[in-house]
Amino acid sequence: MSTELKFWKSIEELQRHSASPDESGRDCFAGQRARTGPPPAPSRRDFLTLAGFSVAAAALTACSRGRVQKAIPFLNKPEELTPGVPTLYASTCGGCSAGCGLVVKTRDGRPIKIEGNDVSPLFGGSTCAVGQATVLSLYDDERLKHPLWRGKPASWEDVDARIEAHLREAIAARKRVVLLSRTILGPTTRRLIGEWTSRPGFEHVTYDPISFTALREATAASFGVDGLPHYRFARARTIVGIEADFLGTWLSPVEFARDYAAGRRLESTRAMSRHIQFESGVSLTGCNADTRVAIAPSERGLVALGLYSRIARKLGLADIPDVADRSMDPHALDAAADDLWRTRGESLVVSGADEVATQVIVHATNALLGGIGTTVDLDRPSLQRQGDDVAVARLIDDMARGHVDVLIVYGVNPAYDYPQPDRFVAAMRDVPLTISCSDRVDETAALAHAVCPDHHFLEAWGDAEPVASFFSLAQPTIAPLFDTRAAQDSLLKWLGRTPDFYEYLRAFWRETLYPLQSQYATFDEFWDHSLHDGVFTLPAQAAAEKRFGGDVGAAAAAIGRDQNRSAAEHHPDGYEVHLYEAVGQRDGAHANNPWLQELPDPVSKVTWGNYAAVAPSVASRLGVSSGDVVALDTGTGRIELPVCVQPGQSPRAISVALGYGRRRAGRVGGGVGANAYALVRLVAGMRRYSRTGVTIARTGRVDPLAATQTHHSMEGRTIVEETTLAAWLATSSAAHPGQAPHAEVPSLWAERPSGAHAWGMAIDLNSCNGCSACVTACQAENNVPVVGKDEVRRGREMHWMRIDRYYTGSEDDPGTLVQPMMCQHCNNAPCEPVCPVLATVHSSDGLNQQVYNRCIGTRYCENNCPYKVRRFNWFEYARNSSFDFNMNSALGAMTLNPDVAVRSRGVMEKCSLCVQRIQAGKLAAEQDGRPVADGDIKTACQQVCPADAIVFGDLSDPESHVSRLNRSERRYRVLEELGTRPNVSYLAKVRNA
Amino acid sequence: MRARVVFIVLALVFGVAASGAVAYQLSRVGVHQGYAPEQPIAFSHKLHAGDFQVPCLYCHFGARTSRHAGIPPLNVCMNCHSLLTAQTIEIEKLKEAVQRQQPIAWTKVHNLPDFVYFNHSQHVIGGVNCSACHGAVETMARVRQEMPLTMGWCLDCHRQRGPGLALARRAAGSHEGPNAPYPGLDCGKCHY
Amino acid sequence: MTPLHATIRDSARHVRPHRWLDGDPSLTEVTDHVARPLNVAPGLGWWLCFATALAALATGVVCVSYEVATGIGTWGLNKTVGWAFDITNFVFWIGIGHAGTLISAILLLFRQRWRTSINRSAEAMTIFAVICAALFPLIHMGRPWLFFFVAPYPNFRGPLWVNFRSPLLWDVFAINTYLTISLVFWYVGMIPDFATLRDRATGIRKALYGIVSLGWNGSQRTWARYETLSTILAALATPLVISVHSIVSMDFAVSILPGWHTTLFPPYFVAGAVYSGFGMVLTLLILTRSLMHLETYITIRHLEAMAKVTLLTGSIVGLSYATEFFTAWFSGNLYEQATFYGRATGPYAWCFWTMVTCNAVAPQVLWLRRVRTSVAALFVLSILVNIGMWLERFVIIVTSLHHSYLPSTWVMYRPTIIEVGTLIGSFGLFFTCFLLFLRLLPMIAMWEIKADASVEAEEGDLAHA
Amino acid sequence: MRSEYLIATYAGPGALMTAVRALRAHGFKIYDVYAPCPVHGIDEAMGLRRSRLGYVTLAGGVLGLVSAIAFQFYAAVFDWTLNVGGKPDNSTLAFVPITFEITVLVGGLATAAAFFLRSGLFPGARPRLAGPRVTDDEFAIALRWRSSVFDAGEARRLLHEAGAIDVRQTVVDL
Repeated sequence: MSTELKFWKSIEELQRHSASPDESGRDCFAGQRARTGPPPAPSRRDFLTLAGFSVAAAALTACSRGRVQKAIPFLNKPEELTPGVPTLYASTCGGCSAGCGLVVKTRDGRPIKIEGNDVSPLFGGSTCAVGQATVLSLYDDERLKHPLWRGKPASWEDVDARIEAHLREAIAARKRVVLLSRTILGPTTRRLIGEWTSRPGFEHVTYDPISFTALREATAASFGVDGLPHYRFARARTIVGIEADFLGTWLSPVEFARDYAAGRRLESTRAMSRHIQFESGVSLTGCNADTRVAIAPSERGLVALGLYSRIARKLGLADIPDVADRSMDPHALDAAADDLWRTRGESLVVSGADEVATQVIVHATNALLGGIGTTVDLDRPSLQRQGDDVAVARLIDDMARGHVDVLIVYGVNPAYDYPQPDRFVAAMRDVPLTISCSDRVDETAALAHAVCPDHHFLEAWGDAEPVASFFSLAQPTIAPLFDTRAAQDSLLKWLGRTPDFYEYLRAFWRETLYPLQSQYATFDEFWDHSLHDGVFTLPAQAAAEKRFGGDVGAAAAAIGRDQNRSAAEHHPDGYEVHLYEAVGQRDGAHANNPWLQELPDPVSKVTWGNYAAVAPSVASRLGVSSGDVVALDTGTGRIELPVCVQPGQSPRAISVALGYGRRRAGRVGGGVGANAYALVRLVAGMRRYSRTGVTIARTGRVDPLAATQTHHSMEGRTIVEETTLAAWLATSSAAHPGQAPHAEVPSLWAERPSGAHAWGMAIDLNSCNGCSACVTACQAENNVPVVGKDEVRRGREMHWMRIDRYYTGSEDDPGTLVQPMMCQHCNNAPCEPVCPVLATVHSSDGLNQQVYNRCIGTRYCENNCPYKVRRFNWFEYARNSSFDFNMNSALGAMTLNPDVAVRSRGVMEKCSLCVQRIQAGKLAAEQDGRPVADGDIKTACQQVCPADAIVFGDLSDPESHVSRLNRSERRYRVLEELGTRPNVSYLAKVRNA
Repeated sequence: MRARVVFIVLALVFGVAASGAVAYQLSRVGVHQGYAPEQPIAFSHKLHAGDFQVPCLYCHFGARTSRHAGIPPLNVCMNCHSLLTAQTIEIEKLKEAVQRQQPIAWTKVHNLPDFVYFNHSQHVIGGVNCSACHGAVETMARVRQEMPLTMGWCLDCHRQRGPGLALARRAAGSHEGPNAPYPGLDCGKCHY
Repeated sequence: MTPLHATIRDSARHVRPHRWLDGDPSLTEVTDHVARPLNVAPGLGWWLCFATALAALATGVVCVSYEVATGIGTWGLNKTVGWAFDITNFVFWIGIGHAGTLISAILLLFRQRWRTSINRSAEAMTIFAVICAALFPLIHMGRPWLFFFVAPYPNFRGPLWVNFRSPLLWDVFAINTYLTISLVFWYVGMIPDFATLRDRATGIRKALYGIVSLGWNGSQRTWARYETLSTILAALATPLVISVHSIVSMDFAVSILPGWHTTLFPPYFVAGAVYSGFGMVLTLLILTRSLMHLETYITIRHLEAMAKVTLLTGSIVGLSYATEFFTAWFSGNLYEQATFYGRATGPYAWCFWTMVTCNAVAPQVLWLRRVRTSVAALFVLSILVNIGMWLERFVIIVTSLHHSYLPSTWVMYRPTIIEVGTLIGSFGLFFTCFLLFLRLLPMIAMWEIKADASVEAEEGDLAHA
Repeated sequence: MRSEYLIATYAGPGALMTAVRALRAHGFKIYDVYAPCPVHGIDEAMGLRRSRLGYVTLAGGVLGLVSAIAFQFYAAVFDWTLNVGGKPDNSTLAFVPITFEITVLVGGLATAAAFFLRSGLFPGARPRLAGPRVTDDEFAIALRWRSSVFDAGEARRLLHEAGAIDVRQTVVDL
């Protein structure tokens, strides 16, 4: 609890250099805050309560006035905020530019957990791992606690004065003032920026670290639509992905994962969509495909073209461009084309290619297949990526030429992630005034004259329109922790307006959106409801049908040229490199988030760093194995990385994850991995995430990968059961050919009487895609410590929930199976009888309980657990300076869930099926005197799952969802032949043959 | 010879007695029964809860809905004291604190270990009187910990009240199953 | 005990050449020889050994302190391998202990006279080994300061008792019983010798020996009871020693882990224990007899007798290995087969094959009398036995754990310097205790030598009559 | 106890044995015999009763057995039943090892304790020696003078015939 005391001191300090009195809001908070002193003998929980107590009170009183305006609690609106009772607020995720709707669980005034917003029509009640982890970024020590001027702490007045002075001169001298921002999802912010750019000389350039420019331009060229197509995977019966990791990272993974799973769920229906993936690296999406074809990045165009021409032939079109696809395997293309054709009208082709031509062809193919308007929605396009590479390139040139007077960098970090960082840095030096709104001194902010730290999105007002006419609101869930200011407020201030973005937001909604709806009579009503729900959707307007107007011939020709060039470049010991977003790190903005650093890659299971994924054949040819450090040389850029031998990897391509190698992310993420942006190629200003002619050389060094799984074969054991759709349809119990659904192994002793409930869980392996959001959700909910790279190497990661991944078949073209694995809560648990002190026993409602304060740490239970799901506290993670992650930082400790004990050194821990949620659910039911209804209680992993693969419930209720799943003929339990009688069961994976 | 035997026997008896005493003392480690710290303001529960019969839940409103009964914020005190004319040094302290916006650092009397999850509302709903755990607070000028608050003590209640409560709840149309161990002896009810 | 018909002899000073003694010491010479180490200053050899042992002990103390202060994480264990060096050392030392009890109890019941010269030191070895062993379950706990949770003492937690189904709890009782009974047995055995020393000592030593000899005066009535007591204790210790290692083996046999879960373990472990124990006794006595110049009492014939036991138990152990593999193959159990295949071919195969060589193959040379009677050969062999038996426990524990049911959890285990230091420390503790024992206590049971001497004398007479 | 004794010392068990037999044959009552080691067969010769320590062991063992079973049964079945891996509350087989250990422990300790009490052996007890070297290499016979008035000459003769090194009549505390 010393941590909390320390934390409290630090907050006091924070208050000291907190804002000036005129900012009534924060002042009110400061005042309220100061009211709470640490209790004399604080136990962690009680302390947090008292801490939150007045913070909560503050939030309450602040509702009437001040910074935190009327924040409408979600679902259950308490007439008073009671300490110890969580409050839920709807908001919008700022983790990436997908803009998922959120519900933020605050406890005693602190956001401690993020959930999806299940009234959101796009994203539902789920998030991705990154979204889960953003709550921890709020409490990041490395965040700036005040503005900086030329690297030195300064007051807002001071900084504003200097900036405004400079801006006045700039305006007077008609100089150029450029705002370089990330994709702006918020319509209100967009309008604000519109105002901004209406000033003479003021410009706005949008920059995405991971560029979608090619897709945008292709969409514009093909359909004249400004935006990205809104892909509707739920409507597709055949999906062909070309290097698009739409389940893991591409564009809007949560939404796509939901829709994808919906199209493949075998609960009510007995049909599922077919998915063929052409890709070079092994992506999460590729793992889930029915057919996965390994291609070289340079062949993406050929694949698109091959599909197009085949479909066109089937349609009997004339002048079909054909490019001799040499290396391509025609059969795979034929099969894919046949499938697409069979389900035309309900087929979808998506491509992550970064060449306009390829995307044009893909659009054309979708058009031929009649997907426009059904699987490809262009009437309400996606606004999730608006970056414009060419503009950025031009801007940098202008900066270098000294044509830019003021550069305001908002939400991006080009000094880190621009392909030629040195050029950008040099150019930035030539700008008289550079301002960064970064929340920390990152690579770019370090060069800026002024740093005006932005709020964390959980502290700020905002809105978003990820897909046209799907709006969502973001509201503060906590008073700003530091002396930061919303970037919008900064912009308003520098525009000479009153820096009150909240009013601006309301105004925009009053003027723009309120008139478009008819449901609510008054604006306040409309506002309150929108804020309460977090989302607001405009009804679809009838729009003219979009027709494909692109030039296929030209595109085909372009692809042909690309082909010839890469063919020319191609030489025997040259490889192609394929750069991709990692599920955990994405573009690298969250590098300082320990949860994400320790999140195992869904495919390779590697944590803490990126690597060069090479095919087994290549590895043996080069004589390298996982962990050997190699140097990748493109002629222009060179990086050194450890090798990861990746079954299924294209033998011609080496895949490297972007988003690592941050230099100035902070103490957690600094220097983890290598920066692969150096290998990104610029072609006429457009960024290309792959290139040919890369040489690979051993360095002789060894840097062992920190992988949480080192053995990849099931060794012929039936651990993950898999079947084909045909077989499953043929025999009702196809998961176990020739035998009836698993019979219960007889037990030596009598059944014990169960209590009122029998909690259990069912996991549908056919829905689960392995995205690992549950791993982070569990970590956030249950105060699971982060242990760091070395400890992971030693096999000591603490995740209560892990996702096992097995390869089947050949190394070169393996099948991949994933299996969420956590405590199976066996009714005849092997761990229980061996504990000498009764520290782990069975509860009357079927839970395998672990009593931390009784445990003396013999680890016998760990040895005797056949699933190896128990985790031992090797060190005092929460109080050991060598584990300097969230738990050890005074601030990071604020994410701790007060309802879950922080485990001390030397005790065993494991999944508790979120017993704290079970207790809360039972209590809630009692409070309103009703039985616990099915679905009342959701475990953290279940709540976050975009695929709804995890179902928790009461097995003693035959009608509960989990009971129904347990009656499925696909149902089995892992290692049930041991007679452990797990309460967690699995539903076999089904694939289209 | 005989003297020796007597001596040895006495020594044994003493040894046993001494070690017994030590064992008992050890067993009381962490048990603060009778703890009655002085408070910054000599607030008398005897006066408020006893003589004036202010219901517990008026000030400790959290107990109904939350884990934590909570210590009333100053404005709750002032609800009455802003109207009352009575003046004492203690009340002065209170009002002064209100003026100076100063927190009053009350000393916590009933402390449970960190690893125990105790939820007030659960017990209030379950029909457990405050006095069952806090003793006759309305008679205490200064609150003292009446009960041992040991795990065994909790369990005694859980064991005894179990069946009775179960019946009461069922009569009141409870939905817990017939063989529900109520209020329950599962470790996982308090330790997680 | 059939009464021996003895004929009159004017003196026992000319006892016939003994079967189990080299030379013909008189009763008082026996006392002299045994008491000498306690009176004269130790030689250089002893000091060297003692210094080494102390250094090792210090290493152990440092390592254990660091581990207890920092966490089990200072060891090489991980999410899959929860036990390795710690429990290996535990089982190893417990095993060592068994030879002592076997010699002092079982051989007593079998009236094996050759035990008399060695049983005292063997019992001492037992006690020190058990102490070393008992250390490890303690320090392997994540929270050793809460070790008392394993004791079913009345408490204010409900009361909350302990789990009588856990083999670890059985261990607690078995080891404590074993240690207690062994101590009693050992001490009772020494009382007459303390008396002897008391009566020839002076000053403070006399006072000390006076206290520990409890006023022993050699009364025949006491002697009679005394012999009954030793017989009873021996009769109790015999099943005890078997139960102890059977229970230790149940730590594994009761689990569900392939490679652990087998009914063969109790006999297999007991045989292994005796085997390793005799290995250690050989090592110690070969050193001691030269270090303390006790060739008279610890003769080559003793060594040979022990060598025979070693050969027997070693062969049983070898048979057990074979049986394990046969069972694995015969069971048709996928997991079982994988485990044993992995043992012989996996990453720890080198441990396995070293173990087989040391434990099953090496002792076979003892069929040759020339080897059995060669001190040097026996010494080398005894060392091999110790190494092999340590590896056996390591192989059983680690290879079974590191590749268990779910391949996704398979990881390697690598010991840290701390674990190695702890192992060295346990040897340091053991040898420190033993070297002190050599100097402070009569390391040979004088009264038993004397009794045998006189009995043999009379038997000799019978033979003549 | 302190009294006057006739003490003869011998160099070996054989002579001692002869003396004891001779004395008993002539109806002398032997107070006690002292030796550095047990002399086999002499207890019969002296007509000592067989030790009854065995009964103590039995009693102790039974006590240990019963209490161990009773306690485990009470704790696991009556006092607080917990669902441990679905095993029955009364997992009798699992209680066996501890029961056995306790049986042996109590049995052994009881026996040892009985032995010490019966033999009057305890720390600080004063050794009552019949001679300086009876714990080294001398064997001694003691006849208590006062207990039975007997023919000293006859006794001395028998003792000497048996080969006594020395026969002396002294007042000592034995």
